[in-house]
Amino acid sequence: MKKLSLANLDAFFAKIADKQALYMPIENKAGQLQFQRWTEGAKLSVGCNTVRSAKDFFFPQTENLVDFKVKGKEIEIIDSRTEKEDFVIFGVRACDVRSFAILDKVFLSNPVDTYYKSRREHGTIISLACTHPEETCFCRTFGIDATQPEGDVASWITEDAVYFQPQSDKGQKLLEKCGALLEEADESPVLRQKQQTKTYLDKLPLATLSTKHFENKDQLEVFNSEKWAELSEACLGCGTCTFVCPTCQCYDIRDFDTGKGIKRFRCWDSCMYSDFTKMAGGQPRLTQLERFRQRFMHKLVYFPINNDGEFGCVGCGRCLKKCPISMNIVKVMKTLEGEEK
Amino acid sequence: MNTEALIPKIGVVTDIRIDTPDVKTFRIVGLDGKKVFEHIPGQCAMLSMPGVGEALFSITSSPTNKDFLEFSIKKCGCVTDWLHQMEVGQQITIRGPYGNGFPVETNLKGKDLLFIAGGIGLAPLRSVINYVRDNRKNYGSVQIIYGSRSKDDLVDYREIIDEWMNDEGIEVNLTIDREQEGWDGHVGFVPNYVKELNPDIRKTVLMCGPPIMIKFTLAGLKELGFQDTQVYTTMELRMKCGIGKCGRCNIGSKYVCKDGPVFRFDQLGELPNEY
Amino acid sequence: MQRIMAEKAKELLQNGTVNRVLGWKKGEFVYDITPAVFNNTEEIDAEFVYDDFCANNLSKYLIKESRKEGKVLVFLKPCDTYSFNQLLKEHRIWRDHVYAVGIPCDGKIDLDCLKKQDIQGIVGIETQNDNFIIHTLYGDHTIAKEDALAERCLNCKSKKHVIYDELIGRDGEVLDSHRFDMVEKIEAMTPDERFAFWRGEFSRCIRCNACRNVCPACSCENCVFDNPKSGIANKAAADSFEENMFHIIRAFHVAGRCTDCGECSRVCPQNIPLHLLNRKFIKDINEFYGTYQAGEDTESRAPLNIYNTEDVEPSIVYKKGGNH
Amino acid sequence: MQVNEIKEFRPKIVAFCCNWCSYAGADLAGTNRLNYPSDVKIIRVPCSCRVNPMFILRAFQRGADGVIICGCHPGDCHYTSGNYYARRRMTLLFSMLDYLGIEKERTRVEWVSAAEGAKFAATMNDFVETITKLGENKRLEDLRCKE
Repeated sequence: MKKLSLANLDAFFAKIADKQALYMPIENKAGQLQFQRWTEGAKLSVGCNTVRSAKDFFFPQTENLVDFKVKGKEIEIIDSRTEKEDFVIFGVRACDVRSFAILDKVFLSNPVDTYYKSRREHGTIISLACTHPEETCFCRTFGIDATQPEGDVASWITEDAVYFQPQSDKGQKLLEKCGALLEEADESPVLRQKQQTKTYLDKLPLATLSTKHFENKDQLEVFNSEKWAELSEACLGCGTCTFVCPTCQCYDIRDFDTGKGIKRFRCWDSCMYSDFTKMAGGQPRLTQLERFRQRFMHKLVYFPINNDGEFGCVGCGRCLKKCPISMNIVKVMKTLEGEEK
Repeated sequence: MNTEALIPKIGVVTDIRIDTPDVKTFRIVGLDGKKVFEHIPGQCAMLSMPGVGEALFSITSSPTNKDFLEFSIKKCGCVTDWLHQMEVGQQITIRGPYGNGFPVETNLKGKDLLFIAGGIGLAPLRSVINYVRDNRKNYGSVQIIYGSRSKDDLVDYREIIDEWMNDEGIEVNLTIDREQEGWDGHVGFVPNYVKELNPDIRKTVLMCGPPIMIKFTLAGLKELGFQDTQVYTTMELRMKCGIGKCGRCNIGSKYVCKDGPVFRFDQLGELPNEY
Repeated sequence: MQRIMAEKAKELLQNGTVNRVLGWKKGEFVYDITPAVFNNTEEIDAEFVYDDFCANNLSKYLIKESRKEGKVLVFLKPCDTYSFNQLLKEHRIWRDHVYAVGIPCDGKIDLDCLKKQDIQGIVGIETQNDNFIIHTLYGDHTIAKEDALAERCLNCKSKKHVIYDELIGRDGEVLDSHRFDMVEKIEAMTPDERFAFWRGEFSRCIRCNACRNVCPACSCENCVFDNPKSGIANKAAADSFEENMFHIIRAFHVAGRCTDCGECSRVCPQNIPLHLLNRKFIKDINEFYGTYQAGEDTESRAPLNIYNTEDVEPSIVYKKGGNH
Repeated sequence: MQVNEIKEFRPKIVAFCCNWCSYAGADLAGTNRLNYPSDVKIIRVPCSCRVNPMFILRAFQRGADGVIICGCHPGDCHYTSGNYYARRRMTLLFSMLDYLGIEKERTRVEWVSAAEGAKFAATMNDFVETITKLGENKRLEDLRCKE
């Protein structure tokens, strides 16, 4: 384990930012945390957690796929991608790091999404252990340890120092570059912090939330539950939950005519939107009930069926905080579970 | 599989055949004049005109055709409207093939086959029918029951009359919804016609058509004694990526673009009825 | 108040005046209240809630609810009654199917106000005179009520219920609010400052459509931004222009109809002060065409649906005071 | 790309002209051989109130540096009242654009009758001059259309 004195934190950031883009949670003018590019003088915020998840780094909200030039009957295809620069994300919490593993299962499964893959390869993740979880946190439900995050390098911020634990070759190399600022350290302060955080995690209101009800579940049984109508009745059909969610990955592909050519881009889409499955010939999900059900069925049932039982949620609590009507995955889980009793 | 799944190739339209008032069949080759890719009967491809949109279509030509791909497309939305107004020589973009296709080399081999199609539903089946015709010894008897609104709406009518009907060991039963001058064949809806014909229940069924036809035909087949495990169909839902990532074409845990579009009815029975 | 309201709801359900009750349902924590329809007295006893967190404007749900069979009881705060009236004026609600009960409101808590004061891990809230005692995982905080209230409540325009079938408590008055102060402050900036200000705000937009979908004035069956034939349909802002355009067009589409209920700013996950756009239109309409409050009545015509031959010319924009 | 010469800035102006008055006014300007810059691209609309705020924004998106709407004089509308509604809408829209920090000089409404060919030419000359001074539209541009 390596130690960096807090006094040297800015020097450490400067060292990294010298060669590659460095992003971290920084408070924006609305008083919210947002991953922003670090520049001299920017201040890391250690609050919990950013409004938008860290998925943007690998799966941005909009991204250009390919350009076309149309001339008469002829079409020219232009792959407009340019080499991406390497970047480092500091301060990713345990839940968000796990979300990358979930996104990997979608985008890196055959056929590989090369846009995503290239970003994954260029990015190095320095995760940060939580010390003051929010009431909305329930990462433990999905087997995530907020005090021991995954990622290329795990870090812990104590009162006077930052501790680093490399967890991959990429992470090892990154720390080596900053070797001069780091010193070997004993891990007891980290252990003490972990102990302290664990006592908070135990006290969280959602500490006992369990996925048991959904394990190896028959999809028709959950799908046909009568509770969906009640759960979805107030849903506004906005995309807030899907857009702040670190694991929601549905996208749309659209064309934009610039007047000089066509840009085909992809952008985040939401299964909560009424036009998500709308076709010229009809619409299989006619009301908000079906759309609402789709989102939670996907996270709690379909995704586990296709991915060895891994759930499509990491318990970051963003949808709990941001839903305009405060309907969320926790309420869905509890209601569906309550039905069985 | 193409490593750049979302970047299409260019296809050139070399022939446009008017099948019915609202269906045209487009023949597409690559820029080099060769077939753009090989496929399995029942698979689909994404066709697009940049700036207009992209949509998934079944490949109607058989893989045994080594020269080109064909798509029979019914005019019903903005992409298909555009495709219908284009002329020979037009370039479009194409990517694929997507989906699982019919199990022509496994489950269907050696079986007696019954094809049931309604309207444009013949498009995905035509690929299988011609594949079977070209590999005739691998399959048992072939019966085709095909219905449409009117005589003019029968897709590939010429091919049916001139080729399929002349093949030995292929029984073709055509029907149209309403009486029409110049039509001396059967009149009536497909589900009823299937019951009338009372096919051998040992046959394996490949069915495609409008949802309402599928619903009643399936019920009819069951009455006759067919099992869910004997009946295959091919599905369609809205798609954007074609590779199981954009997240919209799922029926329960299965993606139509990746795990489908061909499903057996016993598989569909385990999935939510959301299609 | 919660008890009185629950009793009222149960009474009206039992005597058959209404078939359903549209209210608020308690959640997992103290603050995560969900709008809900209650079908019987048991459901009301179990889950009905009315407290400082019941911020949702229920009038928009009436578009859907009033089209169902039977009568629905709805609880409306003063500001919600304006939206209700406006929707009635636009024939979006079937009045016969609604029984509106006006309820008093002392302002609602904005959770972000608490979070901004570094209060996290909230597990409980108590009211004590003019203060809230907030229990958190990491200790208790005492905070003055006005420091916890939402901006729209601090600048409340009216405590008066403009429409109701029945009122619980006493009706209030239209207030002399300072709601245009911030608009004036922005007007007084230089164009460069204004541009920088709004770019800073809009650039955070994630196009989640929460503002649109919660807005009682945005009640189109098919929004122009969802209609592929409109030419401006988009799901995500691919360029800063599209961020600007969405908000300009949305504000314009509700201009003259927006009652300033403030739901848009409440639900914005990125805390973009969207009400400042709507208030600009309201302020301009007041200045150019005479004071108008949308939703105040059901008879008057919306300012963009009428004209006066003596109206000001668009060139007033260049002549107007403020910074250039 | 190498740029050898610095090109003089020529603004792109979109003028929405009502079919009955201003378009005829533009015609008259033409037949009277009155000059106005070719930077002005006229889009004929049935009435000034056909101009949706979206049209104006889209014009800027697609590279316009200034947008001007010309209609019949108030009271002279072919459809009796279209321009009165347009007047309210545009006043509010322009005020909003100004509020967002977009240069207010980039948008304008002028009433030009079918007989006012000279006014049309003068208005366009003046507007083009104003926009030329103002320079390129940066605040309401769509970078994708500029490549």
